[in-house]
Amino acid sequence: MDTTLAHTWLRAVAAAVEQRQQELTELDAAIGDGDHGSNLHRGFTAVLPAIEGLGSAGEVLTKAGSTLISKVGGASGPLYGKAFRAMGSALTEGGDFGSALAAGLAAIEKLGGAAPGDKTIVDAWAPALAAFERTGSYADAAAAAEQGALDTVPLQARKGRASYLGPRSIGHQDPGATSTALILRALADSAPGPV
Amino acid sequence: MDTTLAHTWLRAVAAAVEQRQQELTELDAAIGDGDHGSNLHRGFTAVLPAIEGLGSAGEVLTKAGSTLISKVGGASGPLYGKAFRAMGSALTEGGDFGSALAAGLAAIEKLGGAAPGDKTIVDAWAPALAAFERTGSYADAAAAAEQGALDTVPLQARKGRASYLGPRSIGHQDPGATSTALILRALADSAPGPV
Amino acid sequence: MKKLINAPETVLADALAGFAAAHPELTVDQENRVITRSGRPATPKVALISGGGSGHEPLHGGFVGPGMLDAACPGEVFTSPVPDQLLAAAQAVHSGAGVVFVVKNYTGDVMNFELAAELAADEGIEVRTVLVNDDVAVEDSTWTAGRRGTGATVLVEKIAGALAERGADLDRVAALGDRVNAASRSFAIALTAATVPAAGKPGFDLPENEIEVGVGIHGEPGRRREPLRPAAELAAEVVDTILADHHLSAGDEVIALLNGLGGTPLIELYVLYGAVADRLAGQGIRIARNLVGNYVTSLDMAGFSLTLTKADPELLELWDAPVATPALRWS
Amino acid sequence: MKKLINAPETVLADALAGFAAAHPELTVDQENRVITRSGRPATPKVALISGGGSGHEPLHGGFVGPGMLDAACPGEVFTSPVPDQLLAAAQAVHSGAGVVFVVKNYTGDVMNFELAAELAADEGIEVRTVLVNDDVAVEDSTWTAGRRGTGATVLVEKIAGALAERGADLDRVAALGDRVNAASRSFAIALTAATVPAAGKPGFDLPENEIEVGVGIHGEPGRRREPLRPAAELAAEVVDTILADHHLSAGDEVIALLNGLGGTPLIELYVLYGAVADRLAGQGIRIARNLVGNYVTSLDMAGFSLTLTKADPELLELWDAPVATPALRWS
Ligand SMILES: Nc1ncnc2c1ncn2[C@@H]1O[C@H](COP(=O)(O)OP(=O)(O)O)[C@@H](O)[C@H]1O
Ligand SMILES: Nc1ncnc2c1ncn2[C@@H]1O[C@H](COP(=O)(O)OP(=O)(O)O)[C@@H](O)[C@H]1O
Ligand SMILES: [Mg+2]
Ligand SMILES: [Mg+2]
Ligand SMILES: [Mg+2]
Ligand SMILES: [Mg+2]
Repeated sequence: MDTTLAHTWLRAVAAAVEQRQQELTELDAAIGDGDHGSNLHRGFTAVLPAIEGLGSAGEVLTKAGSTLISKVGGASGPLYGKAFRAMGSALTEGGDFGSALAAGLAAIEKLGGAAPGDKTIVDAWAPALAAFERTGSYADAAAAAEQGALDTVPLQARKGRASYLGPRSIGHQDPGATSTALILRALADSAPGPV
Repeated sequence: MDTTLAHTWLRAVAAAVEQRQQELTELDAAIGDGDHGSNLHRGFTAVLPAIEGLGSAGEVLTKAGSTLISKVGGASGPLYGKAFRAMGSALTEGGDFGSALAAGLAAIEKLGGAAPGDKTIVDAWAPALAAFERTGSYADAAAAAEQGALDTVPLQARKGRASYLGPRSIGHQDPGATSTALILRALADSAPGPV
Repeated sequence: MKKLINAPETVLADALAGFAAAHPELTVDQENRVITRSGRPATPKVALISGGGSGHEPLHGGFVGPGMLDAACPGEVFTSPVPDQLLAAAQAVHSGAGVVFVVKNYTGDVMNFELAAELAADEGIEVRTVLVNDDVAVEDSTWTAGRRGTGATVLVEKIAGALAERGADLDRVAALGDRVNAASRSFAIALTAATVPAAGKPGFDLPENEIEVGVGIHGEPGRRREPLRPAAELAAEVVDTILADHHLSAGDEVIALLNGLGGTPLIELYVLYGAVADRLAGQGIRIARNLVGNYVTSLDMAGFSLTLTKADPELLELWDAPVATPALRWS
Repeated sequence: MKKLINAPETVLADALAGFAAAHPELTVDQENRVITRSGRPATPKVALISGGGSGHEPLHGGFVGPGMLDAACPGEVFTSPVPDQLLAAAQAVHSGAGVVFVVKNYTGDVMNFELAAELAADEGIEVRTVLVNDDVAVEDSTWTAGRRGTGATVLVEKIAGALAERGADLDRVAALGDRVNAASRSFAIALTAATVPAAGKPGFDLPENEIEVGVGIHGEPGRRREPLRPAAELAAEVVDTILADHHLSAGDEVIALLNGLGGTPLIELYVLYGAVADRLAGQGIRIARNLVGNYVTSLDMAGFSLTLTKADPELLELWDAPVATPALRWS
């Protein structure tokens, strides 16, 4: 991932969040507290000026992560914040985007303690990572994340606010998994062509 | 008015209030505070046991008035309470029903200070008194009270809670005038025939 | 109608039982529906009694206690108490120095307190009445029922209560109550109507996005309806409406009560309060003391009222005096 | 959506400005969104800091002051505060004796406070965390996020705050906070859903005549829906649900907090409280202290929560200790 793509990606995420804010909020209202859309909107709106002029993809993602931690709050703020910081560090340390995605997942799992099947961000991020590791394609990662988000519908939540609902969380798509799919779709849309 | 009629009348009032409680409350909700029906229901429900066994029409009406004062509250409690007490005294002092009705109106006017046209109880009671004085018929009194209540619709309230509405009180029928008509209709229905 | 009640007919009795359980430091006469302080004063003191329809809690029962009321008489929901009740309260708390009735200006309240005052006089209890009529939404003319009593009641009860606590005589306590009332103006805006349990539905229908301006605390509809606007604009309008009627000038100090009507979240009251403070500051008027919260409610009505009382050193000193009631408490 | 706000994005900033205007005795850092007591303690004292999403007022800002919190950090509506904010609060109020974070158990709160604790440690500030998780509506298992923190927060903040005020050290204050939490259980029922300003509509749709049993304070739907029943039955069910999870026996004493969720009239809370007291008395359990009112709200949600904390002489003595905050005040 080069610097330009990092910048383009985050601008695309911000635009997509702006556009789909209401949808994310509605998913969260159904099994959470109805703020996931506005949380991410506040966060990514703050990210854009914060990363302006930064000269490497690693720096861009790290700064984006710190900004999310400072601005979002809630569960998604620290989780996405730590994940972007971990991705940034991985790139800065010379890793490729696959290792960055893996570092992001590790950060999410370490902080949140969720496993696949718990109906969280992990359920979109883990299949995206697996797909990317297989094919090296952003588009495949995005498609896998989208499928992962859809696959959260029948799950009963075991982490996060939706877990309070017990069996009543079944039948709803997880907002966090949905926003992960949105983030990776923004990446696929930003990439000039196959990696 | 004999003792039996006094008892029959108050039972008929209680039954009519029971039946039309919702209507009175709705009239009051429109230009007041939505409690006129429940106020009178509470009051006349308490009147029935209180007057049980009383042996003269004067005593019956006086006791009914005291009970209304003790149980109703709001504007209508003291007004109807004083009016029934005044009617009772007039009968006890040997007056006929016309003088009783007149004493009731005087009590209402003294306590509440309302004049005809202020959109209050007075606007049903005064025409009822006039009609009764003319014809001596309960039915005529009831009809005049009903017409008086209808005639409050175009009036702007100058007394009671409806006065706060200013011009917005126009177009609604006054709850108190309506309950006065109900009370006099109950009397006409209770009387065995022309007085 | 969704309410946490047992039945519309038992709301008052049930609430009084709960109030008695929650406030063992007070005495609740459930039969007569009278809430009093426990124990008579050691030396005779002017007794303050207030009352009014229920549904405005914490008014008035929440203001019974040292430094404020001696007794409160809750009527049925939105219905003034009855004379018997008020007489029972007077008999329970008078200690020879006379009684002040604090009466909100509504036809029903005025008449019932008037009858009670006659009954009390028959029993040899001297009564003065302080009539609260602070609501500038209502035209003040001799041809109408006059202005309603709303938020200023809290200030009258607190300040006159503090003076009574210090042993002032009946005339002085009543005169001070009148003075606080005269120094006070209020105005309210509602977003929704209250639902009286016995009525079972809201007192008026307000379309989504419309507000009732100049509403009464019993759900009496207001001066007019208009579209909802940002809080800061509503706050500014309420301040301006009050100032247009009030003789306040730059340099004056006020006590401000920003009151929730029952269904409004506290966070919204704070949003409003910021705008109220700004608007007053723009006129050079300083808020010397304030209360922000639910003090004179209207069941579940969403909305707010603002009361501004012109302050002076005497009123502020009495406002600051200790008070220990369920709803107001400081020392 | 009808709300007394200026815009969904400015609710928190506007409310904080109003809070600052209403409570000049406190210090409000509007940039960092931190409410603190004014002035540092003369001798080092353990600092209590809490925070959480806004929309639960008076929680937490209303509990800042002598005898309770040293600082509160309001997040966006229903969103936990961010670590920077919490760090700024710790830096503002720590005086060398360490800091206790009072954290309601929600994933977001836990993570943000955890990150803040790391940042504070980097600055040499010692932090202990008291996790509040009292809501028995949620299954308590290691496989889930665990029980939510709700009403017990008020008791933890009051009682641990009183101990900190007396100069107890960090370990003792944190241990007492844990003990109060362990002694507390809560359960809530909602009649309507809250409307988050940014969402613009209620969090869930509840048909007329249905209630949400075991609801969360962020509008998280509850255990189940069922038809509305009389208040006394609901109160009894809530008491029984808590007792089924709580080790209370006849002769025990409790502190009871009957809390309104924001849209419920106080008169209804009193109706409920009477029934709660009856049900507990039937089990031989005595309510030694109580609070009835809006303390941990959920915006405009109609409904209530009950918190029962098993009392003992130490907890009662600290509960009774003086407190002087906007929302709790006695001496
Ligand atoms: N422990 C966790 N691990 C991973 N993701 C989580 C965890 N807890 C919650 N999430 C994700 O966070 C999302 C909710 O984010 P958001 O609504 O912004 O925060 P909050 O729940 O604090 O309101 C959930 O949909 C879920 O995907
Ligand atoms: N001053 C008055 N004189 C005569 N009747 C009055 C007066 N004030 C109010 N009323 C009557 O009382 C009625 C309202 O009674 P009610 O609803 O029971 O009392 P409240 O207004 O206290 O709620 C009004 O419709 C009106 O007819
Ligand atoms: Mg959320
Ligand atoms: Mg009425
Ligand atoms: Mg009434
Ligand atoms: Mg949230």
